[in-house]
Order: sequence, then C-alpha cells, then structure tokens
Amino acid sequence: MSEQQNYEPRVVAFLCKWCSSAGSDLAGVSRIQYPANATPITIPCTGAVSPMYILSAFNKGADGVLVSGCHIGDCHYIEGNFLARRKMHLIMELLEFIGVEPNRFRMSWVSAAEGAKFAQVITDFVDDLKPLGPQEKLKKAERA
Amino acid sequence: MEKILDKKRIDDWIAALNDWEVHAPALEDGIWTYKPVSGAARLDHPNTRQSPKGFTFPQREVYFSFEQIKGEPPKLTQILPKETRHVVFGVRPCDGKGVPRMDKVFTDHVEDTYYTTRRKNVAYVGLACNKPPSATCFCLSVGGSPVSTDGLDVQLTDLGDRYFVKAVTETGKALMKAAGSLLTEPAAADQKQVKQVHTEAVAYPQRKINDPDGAPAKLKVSFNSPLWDEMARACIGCGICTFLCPTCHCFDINDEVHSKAPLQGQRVRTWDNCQFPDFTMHSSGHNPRENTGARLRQRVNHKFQYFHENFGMHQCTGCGRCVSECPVGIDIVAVVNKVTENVG
Amino acid sequence: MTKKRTGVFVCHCGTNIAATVDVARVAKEMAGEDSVAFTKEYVYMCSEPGQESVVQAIKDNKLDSIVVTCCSPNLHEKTFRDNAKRAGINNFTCEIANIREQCSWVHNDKAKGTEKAIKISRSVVRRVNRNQPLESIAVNVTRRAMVIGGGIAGIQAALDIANAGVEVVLVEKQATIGGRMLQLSETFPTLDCSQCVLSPKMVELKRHPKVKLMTYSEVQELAGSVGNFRVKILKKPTFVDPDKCKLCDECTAVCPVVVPNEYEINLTTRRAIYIPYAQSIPASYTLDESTCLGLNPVVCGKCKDVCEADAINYDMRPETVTEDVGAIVVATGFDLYDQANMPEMGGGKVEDVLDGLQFERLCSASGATGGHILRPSDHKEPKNVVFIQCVGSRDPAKHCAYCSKICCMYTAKHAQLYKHHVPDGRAYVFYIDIRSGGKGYEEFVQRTMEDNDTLYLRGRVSRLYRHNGKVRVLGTDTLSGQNVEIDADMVVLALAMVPSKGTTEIAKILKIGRDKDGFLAEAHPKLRPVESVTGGIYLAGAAQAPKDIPETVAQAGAAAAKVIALLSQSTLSRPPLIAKVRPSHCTGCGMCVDACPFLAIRLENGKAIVNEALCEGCGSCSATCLRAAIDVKNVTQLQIFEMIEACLA
Amino acid sequence: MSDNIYLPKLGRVAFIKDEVVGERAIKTFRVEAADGGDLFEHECGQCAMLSIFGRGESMISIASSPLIKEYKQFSIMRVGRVSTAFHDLAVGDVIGIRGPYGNNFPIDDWRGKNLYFIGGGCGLAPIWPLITTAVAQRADFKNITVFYGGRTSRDIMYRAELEKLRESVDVHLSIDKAEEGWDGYCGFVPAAVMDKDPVPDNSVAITCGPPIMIKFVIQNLNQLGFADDQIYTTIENKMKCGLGKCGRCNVGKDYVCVKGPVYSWAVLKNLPEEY
Amino acid sequence: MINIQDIRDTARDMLAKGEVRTVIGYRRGSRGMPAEPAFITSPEQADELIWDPTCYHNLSLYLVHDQKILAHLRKASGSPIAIVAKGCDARSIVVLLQEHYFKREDVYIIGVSCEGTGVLDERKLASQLNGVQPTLAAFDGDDYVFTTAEGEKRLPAREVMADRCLECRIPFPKEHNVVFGEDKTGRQLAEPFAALTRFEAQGTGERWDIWSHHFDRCMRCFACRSVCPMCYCDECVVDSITFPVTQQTSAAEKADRVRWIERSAMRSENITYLLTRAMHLAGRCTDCGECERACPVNIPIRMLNNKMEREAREKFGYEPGASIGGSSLVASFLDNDPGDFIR
Ligand SMILES: Cc1cc2nc3c(=O)[nH]c(=O)nc-3n(C[C@H](O)[C@H](O)[C@H](O)COP(=O)(O)OP(=O)(O)OC[C@H]3O[C@@H](n4cnc5c(N)ncnc54)[C@H](O)[C@@H]3O)c2cc1C
Ligand SMILES: Cc1cc2nc3c(=O)[nH]c(=O)nc-3n(C[C@H](O)[C@H](O)[C@H](O)COP(=O)(O)OP(=O)(O)OC[C@H]3O[C@@H](n4cnc5c(N)ncnc54)[C@H](O)[C@@H]3O)c2cc1C
Ligand code: SF4
Ligand code: SF4
Ligand code: SF4
Ligand code: SF4
Ligand code: SF4
Ligand code: SF4
Repeated sequence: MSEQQNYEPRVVAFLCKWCSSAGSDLAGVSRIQYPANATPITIPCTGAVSPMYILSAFNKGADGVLVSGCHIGDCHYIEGNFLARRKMHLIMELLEFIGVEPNRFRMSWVSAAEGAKFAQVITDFVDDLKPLGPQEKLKKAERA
Repeated sequence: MEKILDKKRIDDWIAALNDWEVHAPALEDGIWTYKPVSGAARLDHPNTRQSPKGFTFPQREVYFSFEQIKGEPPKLTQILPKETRHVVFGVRPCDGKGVPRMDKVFTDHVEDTYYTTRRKNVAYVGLACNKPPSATCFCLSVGGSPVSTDGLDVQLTDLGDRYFVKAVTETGKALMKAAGSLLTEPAAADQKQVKQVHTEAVAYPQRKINDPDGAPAKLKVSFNSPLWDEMARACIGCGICTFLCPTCHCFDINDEVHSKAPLQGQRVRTWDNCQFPDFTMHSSGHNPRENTGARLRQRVNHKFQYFHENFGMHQCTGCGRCVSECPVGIDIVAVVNKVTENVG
Repeated sequence: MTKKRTGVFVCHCGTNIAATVDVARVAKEMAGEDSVAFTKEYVYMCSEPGQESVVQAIKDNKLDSIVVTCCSPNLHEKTFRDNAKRAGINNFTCEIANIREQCSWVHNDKAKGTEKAIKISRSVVRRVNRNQPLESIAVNVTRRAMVIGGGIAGIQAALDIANAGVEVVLVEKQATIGGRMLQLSETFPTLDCSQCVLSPKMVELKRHPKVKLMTYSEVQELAGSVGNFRVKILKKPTFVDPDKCKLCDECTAVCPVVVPNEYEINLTTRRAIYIPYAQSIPASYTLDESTCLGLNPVVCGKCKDVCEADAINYDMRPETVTEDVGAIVVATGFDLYDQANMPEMGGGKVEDVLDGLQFERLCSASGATGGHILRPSDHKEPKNVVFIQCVGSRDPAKHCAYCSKICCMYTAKHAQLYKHHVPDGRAYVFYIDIRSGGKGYEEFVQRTMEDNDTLYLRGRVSRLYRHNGKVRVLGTDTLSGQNVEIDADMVVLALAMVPSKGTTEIAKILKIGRDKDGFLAEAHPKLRPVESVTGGIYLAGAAQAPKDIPETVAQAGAAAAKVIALLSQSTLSRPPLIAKVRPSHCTGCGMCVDACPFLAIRLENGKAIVNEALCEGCGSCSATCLRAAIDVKNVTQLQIFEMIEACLA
Repeated sequence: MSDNIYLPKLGRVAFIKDEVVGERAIKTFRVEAADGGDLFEHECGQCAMLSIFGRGESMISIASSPLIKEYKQFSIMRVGRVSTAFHDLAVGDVIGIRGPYGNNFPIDDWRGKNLYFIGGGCGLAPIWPLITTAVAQRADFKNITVFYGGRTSRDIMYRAELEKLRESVDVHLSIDKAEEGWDGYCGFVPAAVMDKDPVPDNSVAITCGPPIMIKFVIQNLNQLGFADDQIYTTIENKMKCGLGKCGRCNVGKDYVCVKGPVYSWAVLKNLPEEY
Repeated sequence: MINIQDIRDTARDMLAKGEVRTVIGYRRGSRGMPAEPAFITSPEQADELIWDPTCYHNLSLYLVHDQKILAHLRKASGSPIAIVAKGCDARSIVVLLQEHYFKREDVYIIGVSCEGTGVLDERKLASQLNGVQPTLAAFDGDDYVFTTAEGEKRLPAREVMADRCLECRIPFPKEHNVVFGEDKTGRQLAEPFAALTRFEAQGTGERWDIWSHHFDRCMRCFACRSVCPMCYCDECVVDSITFPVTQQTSAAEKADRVRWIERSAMRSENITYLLTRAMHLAGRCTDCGECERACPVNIPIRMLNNKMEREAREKFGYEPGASIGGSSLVASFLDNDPGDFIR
C-alpha cells in the first residue's frame, strides 16, 4: 500500500497548441495546483497525434498517456479533432482489448478557457493511475 | 552405454537431473514447443515447430552493455550467457544433425564466445523416429537417418512401453548415470527389437532429393538458371523457413538504446535471415540479392552447395520444417530436384 | 556538421520559476545533453540585458539553435525568435520550453517541479536538435473580396469595401438582396421605415462600379487560403433576363400556378413566376423552376407567350462561376426558430398565431394587407393581441439556451405599431425580463408601456390553443402569482433567432467553425470578434450572433475595414511550418488527401503533393499516413518520438 | 576479454579532417588506442569494425599504412546512420574498434614490379595504405603510377597528400567534366587510364572505386594486355559481424569479410556476381 | 458448383488473345494436397489451374508484388493481369483500388464464389484426421472430400472450414470482371465475430494473460505482414534499411529514421509491432485470414484485425473493401462518431 502511495505515475500529455496547451497556461496563470506527473508535449492539433505516439510512449514506459484538444466544433483546424476522435477510439479499444487497463489512456477536450478543467483532468488521471501501479505490460525491459 | 527405461519412469529420470534445467516438447497453442519440465514429459511429439537451435543460438543475445556520460569515454560491460546447464529431451535426429553444423559455423575460423558458452552447457537427449513423423521429412536424402545419433548426447528409441537408451557422448553417459537404477540393462530381445525398429525406420518411404551428392556441383552450374525466379515467384520473403530451420544461423547486430543522456544501452544480436529483402541491401540501396529468386537461390545454395564446399556436408538435415510451414508452398526438395534435374 | 550546437537559457522569472524549480539543476542537466554547447540561467531572460545576453551567447559560442526555458511560448516566443534572428541564426531554430505556466506556477513541490521542468526542457532540446532553419512563405494577394449574404450586413460590408476601391463580389442566394431587413416595417428605436433606409443602399450597391452582384447564387466550394481564395459559385437560372424584363407584371397574371409566398412568410401567395418585392434588386422577375409546370411551351408556356420584352428564356441552365478573391465576409444572417418545435405554442398550426416577421409584414405598407393589421383567419382587425417574448430563447432544457437579444425591443416596437394602427386595441406582452441595453432603447420600451398603454405581464405562457374563434392563451403572472387566461384575437410570438438555414453547410464549405448554438464562431470572443478562425474570412451580422441593425452595420463596417487592411498588402507571409512529403515513401494512397481539412494535398503521378499556400500545418495528414511519408516541418514524427523519449527518460 | 570476438576495443579520435564536403561528405579520422599502446597490427587492404555506441557498427577500410603503428586512419563517407554519427565526432571522442578483418594485398609478391593504382571517388581509401607503404619502400618497386578521379575537383580526397606523392611517383588526377582552373585530365577514370597506356609487363594494377568504374577499368586493362591475375580489386558487401558468421556478405561459398575484400580478377571473375 | 474448366477456359482464352499478360491462380503444390499460387503466362499452362478447398491464399498479394516489380523495373504495366479471387480476396483488391495502388483496368478479376463452403483450415483438418495424410481435397456440395491412403474421407465443410469462412458475411466477389459460382451471400454459418465476442467477455487480466503469452511467442518472422496484401508499405516500422532507399536518398534521411521498435523479438517490441499492424489495418483488413494462417507459431493475429473491423463497423458504420470510392476509415469521420470516452 505504502509503495503505491509513493509511486508517481509518469504521464505523457499531448496537448493541442490552441486549446489544451493554452488551457494549461490558464491553469498556470490562475495558479491552480495539480500533480506534476504529466509532461506536456505541445502538438499543433490532436489530429496530428499518430497512434504510433501512444504505442511508443507506452513502449518507453509511460504509465499513462493523455491526448487533449479542442472541443468538437472548436478545432482550430476545423476537423482535426474529429479525425483524432476516431483514431484515438480505435487505439484505445485495441489497448483495452489486449488487456491494458483502460484508465491508462485518456482523451479530453479542454478549451483555452478551461484552466480549472485542465488541472482537474490531470488530477483525475493521476488519481486513476495510482491504483494501477507502474505500467509494465507494454514497457520495454531495460535489461534482458 | 545402453540401457532400458520404463516409459513410466521417464519423469523420475528427469527429476533426478537436478543439476540441469530440463526441457521437453509440450503441445501448446496447437504446436509442439520445447518447454521447461520438472516431472512429466511425454515424448509423443512428431517434431517441434521450432528447432532446438535456440538453446545455443537464442533469438536475442546481448553482447555487452555500454554507458557513457557526455565528455567521458564509454564503459563497456561484457554480458556472457549464464552458465546454466540445460538438457533437451526429445530432439529428433534431424535436429541432432543440426548441432554439429551449427558448431562448424560458430567455431570455424574464430570462436563465438556466446555460442560456445551456451553449447558446452547443453545436452541433447534425442528420440529416434520409428517412422518419419511428417510427410515432409527427407533426412535420408541429406546424409541423415531417422535413427542418426549425430549431435545427440543420448539416443532414446521407443520400444512401446519402454525406451532403449543409448549414450552417445560422455555427457550422455553422465546423464544416464544420474538416473541410477532407473535404467536397467537391456535384454537380448531389447537389442533385437531396437535393431528391427531402426531397420524399419530407415526403410520407411520418404520424400527424396534425387541426386543429393551431385547437388553441389549441379547447383554451382545452375547459378544463372531462370528457374530460380520462376520458382520463387510466390515467395513472400518472410522468415519462416529460416527461423524454423535447425541450421540457419544468420544474425543482425544492433545497438539498443535505453537512455540518451547519459547514454545507456546494449549491443545485441538477433536472428536475421537471407529471405528478408533488406538482408544484403547496401546503404546505397544497391542490393546484390535483389529479388526473391536470388534469395531463394542463396538459401538453397547455402544448404546444398556453399556449406558442402566449405565443410563437406549438406547444411540441410531434412527436417522438412521449411517445406511444411512455408505459407505459399515453396518446397526445398522440389526446388533442388527441379534445378538439378536436367544438369549433366 | 549535422550535430547542433544548442544554447539553453534558463529563466528564473524572478522567483516565479526559481521559487519552485531548481533552475541551476535544469541548466546542469541540459548541459549533459549531447547537442548542448552552452547553458545559462538568468533572473529575467526577457529583460533588456537578458535578451542581449542571448544574442551575445549565440554569437560568442557559435550556437546554431537555442532553447529558452521560461514562460508560455504565447508570451515570448516571438521575442526570442527575434533575438535569434538578430544574432544571425534562423528564428525557427529557437524554441521555448514552458516551465512557468505549465510547471512552476502549478507545482509547489520543488523536487517534483524541478523534475518536470527538466523533462520539459529536455524534450524541447531534443526537438530543437532536429529543427530545420525555415523561411516564411510569401504569397501574393488577390486584391478582390467576396461577401456572402446580401442582408444589411452584406450590403454594408460590400459598400464599405467597394468604396475603398476594392472590387467586391456579393453572393446572395435569394432572388433579391436586402435580407430580413427588407421584410421589416419600421425599426426601433426610431420607428423609421426600414425600406426607406435600405432601398437607397441596395440601389447604390447595384450601381457601384466595383461591385459584382450575384443573386440567386450559392457558394459551392472553396479552395485556397487567406489572400488567395478560389470560390466556386452556382448561379441558379432565373429564366428571366433582368436586362430585358420591364417589370410589367404581365406574366404573373397568366401564370396558372399559385403557391405560398415565402417572402410574405406565407401570408399571401405568389405565382411560379414572380418578383419577391416591388423594391427587389436586381429589379427583375424570377421563374421558380420547382413549381413551374415544366419550362416547356408544350405544357404551358403562358408567361413566355405574354412577355413582350421577350425576357423569358426556358433554356437557361445552372452555371458554375469561379471567382478569385483575397478575403471573404460571411453575412448569411438568421432565421426564426421553427415553431414546429414548440407544440406548447401551437406548433405553427394554430390560426392567428403569427411570428414576428409575419407581423412585420402585416404592418408593412408593401405587405400583404397594404399596411393594415388584419388577422389572417378572417381579415378582421384584432382587438386584443398577445405578444409573447422569449419563445424558444433562454430555454436550455428544450430549446435555445441563449438570449436572442432583440426580441424585447421588437416586441415593444410591435406593441407600439399595433397601438398606432388599432388605437382601441388591447396589447399584452408576456416577458421574462426586459433587456433594453442600447442607446434610446430603455426609453423606447418605457414609451410602449406608458404612452401606448401596453400591459406587460411577467411570466411564461404555458399553452395556447384555438377556442371559440379566438386563441386562448394560458399563462402565469409571476409578479401577482396568478394564472392568466386571455382569449386573444391574435398572438405574436417573438421567436428565437437561429442561424439561417444552410449555415452548417456554408461553415463546412468555408471551413470555419460554428459555436455551440450553431452561429458562426469568431476567432476570439473579445479580441477578434469579426474574424473567423480561418485567416482571411470575416463575419458580420446575425450569422455570428443575434443582433439588431445598428450592431450589424457596425460589425459589417469592422469586417470591411479588416478586409481593406488585408488587401492593402501586396504579399502575405505565412508561417513555414507546413507539411512536406517524402516522395520515396509515399504510395499515393490518398488518405492524407482525404484527411486534410484544408484541401491542401493532391495526388500527382501517384505521389502526394502539398500546396504550400493552403497547408496550415495541422498535421492531420501525418497522423493519418501509414507510411510516415508526410510530416509537418519542425514537428516531425522523429521529433515527437524523441520528445516522448525525453519525457520518460 | 580479448577472446570475445564481438567486444570492441576503445579508440580515441586524435585527428579529424574534411576530405570532401557536401551531400556525400568524406572525413578522415585518426584513431589511437584509448588506453595508450597500439590497437592492433594490420596488413594493407584489411578493414576494421568501427562503432559508435548507441548508433551501431560499420566496416571501414584501414586507410593508413601498416608501417604506422601508433594510430589507424579511416576515411568515412557520410551515407547513413553510423557514418553520420562519425561525421558528428570531435577530436577526443572515444569510439569502438575491432579488427583487423579480411585478407590483404599480397604486397610481398609484388616487389620489383610496376604498380598501377587506379582509384575513383571514395575508393582511394582502401588502396591508400598500399600506396603509402609502397612509397615508403619505394626502392622495392619499379614504376608506381596513381590514377585517381573524382566527379568534380571538390570530390578529390587526399588532395594535399596526392600532391606530395608527386615527388616520388606519377600521379594522374582526373575529373568527370571540365572545370575552370583544372589542368588535369577531364573524363572518366577508365579513359584516363587508357590515355597513359600502362604497360602490362611485370606490372600489377590495383583498382578500387564505384562498381561501374571498376568494370570498365578491368575491361580496359584487359584490352591493354593485363592478365586477369595482374588485376586486383576490393569488393564491399553488407557486413555485420566481420567474422564470417552473420551470413550476409558471402559471394558463393566465401564470406567477403574473411576471404575478401581483396580479390584478383582471376578469382573474382569466377565467383557469382553477388556484390 | 464451380466447374474448374470454366476458369481454365477463361484463362486460356484471355492469354491466347493477349488480353492479359498473366493469370494468377492456384495449382497443385509439390508436396501433395495443398494448392499453391500459380502464375500462368501461356495458354497451354491454363490446365494447371485448380479450384479446391485448399485455395486459401489471398492472391491479391501478388498484384502488389507485380506493382513493386514493375516500379522497380520502371516498366509500364501494359496489358492487365488476371487474378482468381474469392470474396475476401476481391475485397482486398477493392481496398487496393481505393488506395490507388493500381488502376481498375490493370486487373481482370476472375471471381469465384465460395458458395458458403469456404476454404479449409489445415489445422482443424489435422485434428480430425488423426495423422492420416490426405493427398487431395475437393468440394462436394456442403462437404469436403479428401483422398487418403485409407480411401476417401468425407467431412462436412463446416467442421474443417476456416473460422473466418464460417463467419464470412459476403462470400461472393462483388467486384469482378467475370464470376463463377452462385452468390450465396447471407448464408452465414456462424455468428460473425463469435470468437472475438467470447474473448472479450473475459476480464482485463485474463485478456492480458492470453495476449501477453502470445506476444512473448512471436518470433518476428514477419510472415503475417509479408503475406498480407494490405501490408504493402515500402518501409515498415520494423525495417532497418528499406526499399525507398536509392542512390538519391540523403544520408540524413537514412540516419534519421524513427526507430519505433527494436529488432529484438521481445514482448514489448512485438506488441508495438503487432498493435501498429492492427492499427494500420483498421478499415483496410478484409479478413482474408492469411496472416493467421501463415503464422508459424499459431498466434491468433486475426483477432486483432477482427476487433478493429468490428469497431469500424459498429461504431463508424464502415465496411472495408465495400467500395472503391470514398475515404478510408481513419482519413474520414462522421459528426456523430462516438465520443463518450472523452472527458
Ligand atoms: C421580427 C423582427 C423584427 C426586427 N426589428 C428590428 C428593428 O426594428 N430594428 C433593428 O435594428 N433590428 C430589427 N431586427 C433585426 C434585424 O432584422 C437584423 O439585425 C438584421 O436583419 C440582420 O441582418 P443580416 O444581414 O445579418 O442578416 P439577414 O437580414 O438575415 O440577411 C442575410 C442574407 O443572407 C442571405 N443568405 C443566407 N445564406 C446564404 C448563403 N448560403 N449564400 C448566399 N446568401 C445567403 C439571405 O438570403 C439574406 O439575404 C428585427 C428582427 C426580427 C426577426
Ligand atoms: C569491406 C568494407 C570496407 C569498407 N570501407 C569503407 C571505407 O573505407 N569508407 C567508407 O566510407 N565506407 C566503407 N565501407 C562502407 C561502409 O561500411 C558503409 O557505408 C556503412 O556501413 C554505412 O553505414 P551507415 O550506418 O552509415 O548506413 P545505413 O544505411 O544507415 O545503415 C547501415 C546499417 O545500419 C543499420 N541501421 C541503420 N539504421 C537503422 C535503423 N533505423 N534501425 C535498425 N538498424 C539500422 C542497419 O543494419 C543497416 O543495414 C566499407 C564496407 C565494406 C564492406
Ligand atoms: S520460402 Fe516460404 S517460408 Fe521462406 S521466405 Fe519464402 S515464403 Fe517465407
Ligand atoms: S532447410 Fe528446411 S528441411 Fe532443411 S534443415 Fe532447414 S528447415 Fe529443415
Ligand atoms: S497518406 Fe501517405 S502514402 Fe498516402 S498519399 Fe498521403 S503521404 Fe502518400
Ligand atoms: S498539415 Fe497536412 S492535413 Fe494539415 S493542412 Fe497541411 S497538408 Fe493539410
Ligand atoms: S507470423 Fe507470427 S511469429 Fe511471425 S511475426 Fe507474425 S505474429 Fe510473429
Ligand atoms: S491483416 Fe490478415 S486477414 Fe487482414 S487482409 Fe491482411 S492478411 Fe488478410
């Protein structure tokens, strides 16, 4: 139990430049505290997230992967998040199918105005990841 | 040393080999695979899907690890295989034949430490084939036989309710000694039965390579035969035929990086094979074996010509795996026969 | 040399970063990166001396790329990129690692904050490692504009643009320009005649040498981007040559087809050949193909026979016209919420229940009743009329969540107009509350209540139905707390304003977003209220949100000013972060072509080709391509891959 | 440790020089044993497996003369993953090196003979140790002639060294197409060779370069009367182990890493053309 | 019933008239019962063609090979190539056409209907025959008839038929130039996705136990990708040096390849490989089942593709290989695609 309390999940967060990254900026400006587990990678659009990124992040040992972008209808590139929704749905289903805990992958819509929501999304994700413990299933073993 | 083992007592023998890690074929996911066993071993398999070559030449071998902090020289740490001793039960004679062939590759010219370390720690308890276990077997054509003991340390022959156990090497004798009283002296009838079983096994009809002895020379002159391209037309360039083969040994060496700053990683060898289209491709994009025809020719010639020229024996042991498992029916027996057919 | 010489500049931001991030450690860790040749920390990197030190360090250490780990790139990316340029290196080899908004400000724990700051910085360092020096792309600008929608918003915008000397194409889907305003009688708060203000503008537009008017036309396809759009327009056939038509009205007299007149909101009927309003611009008749008996002299052909001007031509066919423009104003206006959605208000099936626009037509001198308020069922003067506000508006549960903004005002206007026409009549207004923010608006409402003796009832109407030749209205007066029951001669519903029919399609065609209510979305609610999210496309009028005429005109003027400013440049510079194809890997499967929201990719000889002028760099193509054959420059798959690695190191 | 054939020694880069710049850039590296002492002994024509940890290994010809013991020199063209990493090295960096591999030029059999060296592009590196050794032992040989050509004057490697070589041997440089300020031969190497009419008597020709060049050089030499066993060349095949085990560089029954890379045309001619 | 003579006549005729340059079909293999791909180039060879329950190969793979060879030789295709295609194979061809891999006029599809009897699963047969070696297989109504040393053996097709044939929804090559056999679409022998549904009913832990076991066993022979007509990329994520490389390829491009996975056959790498493959086949796999048949270690790979297929169908209303026009699954979207998983 105590081991789990000490365990800090490592999250890679793909944030769309226009909404979620700006939303996380707003969380910063508003000084809303949230766990430091997620390292952001800013991408132009959720539509630019290749499923390979997600597989790769897990392969490299991510405990959780977050993809966050603009609400449907708000995409800076109009349709990017629609395309992303489909792709992410498929990869999520696939991961779940082979027995990866569904809580390891998350997608959210966070607009530039939703600083608090951004903080909440990260907080919730980290809370959900903690009980799962370190992600070993897809992680490349360092020594063999 | 020749003994008799009650079939039901094989588990006890395995249990007695407590200095060794024992492996035997097990049926899993519809195929026979070598699996570690502690007690029960049933040796009623036709042959395993994968050959036992992985015991000495695993699919992935770590050579060494490296570590480097920016501005400092790298540190290398050699990683040799663990000195665990393995006994592999139920090795068919064709796979036994593969062992000396692999030995040749890995010790000729210079010795491969990783191979030799593993090799000296593996013993093979073979199982003679009372009848060729598969329709694709052709060991007799390539200098083998269903009862060959080459490469084995012990040979078992199935005599119904008991095995005829014969030591082939000193290691084999040691393994048999470990069995103690489980092994009993064979009676004359046993000897007679073994002989008969062996004779029948050899007499059993098999697929044939028409002129195995003439093959090296005939293949040599057929290098530019148009048949290669024609016969390889359906080949998909997968690794099945070579990965399953008991004597295919090609490999790749790559650096696997675990961390970039500081640099940490391992240099590893992995199986590779001549049927992969990128196998011989140069950095420039030039590929000496450009199409499936050239690659099929390499595989066949390696088995039946080059190896023979270098070591005086065919590299193929007639196990038939590449024939039965090829998804598109490319058949080394048919290929050799066809290419050599009309050559003088 | 392929290896980069990167400089990393770690900002303390006073204590903003330094308090919760160990900046010295960040700098030290970055120094351990293979490509990093120089690191520095400083209290305020963005200060004058801070910036100077960046420039100096680049020069002194022959750096070819820099990473500034500081605040959000939205704040100082430009600052430091300019510095990079000043120091003689390409500005696109400068990247910002945001360790303030995304780290120091949101994590109090210094150890964890420092760890995360290192990961963020490291990932950006790895990214910069593979950044290409890039130059902005210059595109020539087409000095022409297009306005879509010929309501007051479109008319105003077109006039403003044309008066600045820029050619404008105005595309209107109806047979006449004028929009809703042409249907209004008098307008609040001044009660001046709508058509009297509008008609001169319509005529001016028609005559303007810089304006090309395309009525009865619809935009079908848009290609290109800011500065260079190519628009395909479908010109529907009117079957009447406007230059020949003498407006003699002979044709309507003989046309045997009678259909409801949508311009009079079905209060009257028209023929298959008709003119929407007397003041229509262009002043010409239109033959409605869908109701005509067959455009065929054998079947009917009466109008053609009777037309002395020989203006009627049955052989007209739809025509597709392509226009090149540099900027677009979208002013497609509004519709009223569909009554069919509101069974409680009769669902549009109860006689003598009108919507606001119908009432406008009843009041209008050019309307069906020649300006007399007569109720439709029996053409008698209604003696008591109930006006209901907020019908469909402010009802998130069932209808529109938003306030339609103008209904309070026009209902007050309607009540006044009614009283002017029928001084002995009784007017009731059901309202939730009165929103009359605007110059002279509050006074206008007060006048309605006091001078015009209108009874304002605060409360909602729960039901209405036909009862004894009248319309029974059941409601509550929340002020008195009593139920109210009125048997009215006529009821007028102030229906919610919704985006005009076809807004979804036009938004799709133009690739501009819509808001949650379906109105066209502005790029920023406060700072860019007349711009759409797509560069070069501007919004005006009720298509963007419910608004009245003054506001519409103001926004149209603003949009026009933006267009004029944009088109006053001869070239535009576009960011070069666009997609690039690796032809060797592309198999020409066309998946990127389908995925690209900007139609920026086409296939040529079995390979994808990116149109630099169209690509916005969204990356949808690269995430869709199975072969990694297409990448966005400086956000390549390899870069993201290495960033992922850095995040997890 | 030295019994592990795959474990490289560590070598320090002591010197780096740009030979050719541009897309197919070539750099020369001088590598010393990182722990002092000598790396290993080698013969002319042999190669070594060089590695950059984390990037991989590449087989590279040793371009320095066996007479030089304190370092080995390599000229590497930037073509891919490992070679690019080499081009990123700085003096002082430590790399991995194992070898020497392959056979060598039978230089002892050639004493007292005329030597013709014919190189093109990057192909000067493998024969360079031979040239420099022969020059160092100049008295042992009769005429020594070096033909070397690049696509343009900027593709000529070892420019300064070649100029210096002129002091003791005949050097003929050529470029494919005429250029301003070039006073050497203009045209392809095989033609440049014909131009000088080398004599086959008591001679050996050693050629190395792009396959197409080699093909025509050999044709021309044959025409001039050089017998097949008077012509030597080297071949390159993809290699991973360098030890005749990984199974990819074979030409017929021979692994090039063991039985090659040096071949006399008399031998090579009879091998299957899989290189 | 299909009369093989019809197929032979068609092939012979077209070759004789020079209408096609090759007919890709099936012939008897050298090792007995199973058919093997045949490339018929002269009218005389047409009689080698066969049609029996062992014609399981999806020959459309060879259309891909053909394109690659032509590209390599820089040759134009000239006359079309004819191919014998079952329902699933024809759908593969449709996907290839949808992805512009070749033009419709470059291929002449000789459709054969599976008529509800599908093709054989050799593994199932082996367990039914208990070591008896059949030398010939044939269709006979709803049965397969095997010739063995011990005489003729008749088995109901559905007992030894490949799973995917049992579940097949469209056993008829809709896209064809000529077609033989009856359209028995609708004659579905088992519930589609039955095995998948059973598998999914298990918990996360159980599912992982099963898959991790399989992922451990993959030896990365890449037969699954090599046999798949949809896996036609010139450079796969698993490749080291690849076909797009030419003399013109810059050193930087070769040096900067993304190394998504290591060459080692380790669980993590195998997962990345196989999941990438499943993702890349989403909306493209036509369930010909070749990958699973080819896998030498019996990894149920088809289930991964099946999973994607069902998602595509149920969530996005997308059917791979249904039509040549239209956007691919992942290159398109619908406004009402499910989004309830998004927070
Ligand atoms: C009952 C009522 C009374 C009102 N009274 C007043 C008042 O007294 N005072 C006041 O200030 N405001 C009043 N208004 C508000 C006023 O009508 C609007 O502010 C004004 O009409 C908005 O103008 P617009 O140009 O944005 O839209 P619209 O007038 O709706 O014009 C849009 C035009 O675009 C055209 N169009 C639509 N889609 C396309 C397309 N795809 N392609 C080409 N063309 C297209 C339409 O045909 C139309 O001509 C009233 C509104 C109502 C409903
Ligand atoms: C006998 C001999 C002598 C030679 N002498 C010289 C010489 O003197 N000078 C010279 O310049 N060249 C010489 N060469 C050629 C040299 O060996 C090659 O140019 C060099 O190996 C190219 O390596 P590279 O990594 O740069 O090329 P790449 O094309 O990038 O890669 C080569 C190999 O590295 C591995 N690899 C690369 N990328 C990846 C990846 N993403 N994933 C997995 N594996 C990967 C692959 O196995 C690949 O085949 C010689 C070759 C031979 C055989
Ligand atoms: S011969 Fe068969 S098994 Fe071997 S590579 Fe070719 S298709 Fe694969
Ligand atoms: S070549 Fe084929 S038959 Fe011969 S040993 Fe290898 S797998 Fe067996
Ligand atoms: S998706 Fe990729 S392969 Fe297909 S056309 Fe686009 S770039 Fe080419
Ligand atoms: S990045 Fe790709 S998808 Fe996005 S606009 Fe450019 S070409 Fe289109
Ligand atoms: S065929 Fe099977 S073993 Fe081979 S790579 Fe595919 S899943 Fe792995
Ligand atoms: S993934 Fe398997 S089943 Fe699907 S098309 Fe490819 S080979 Fe056929």
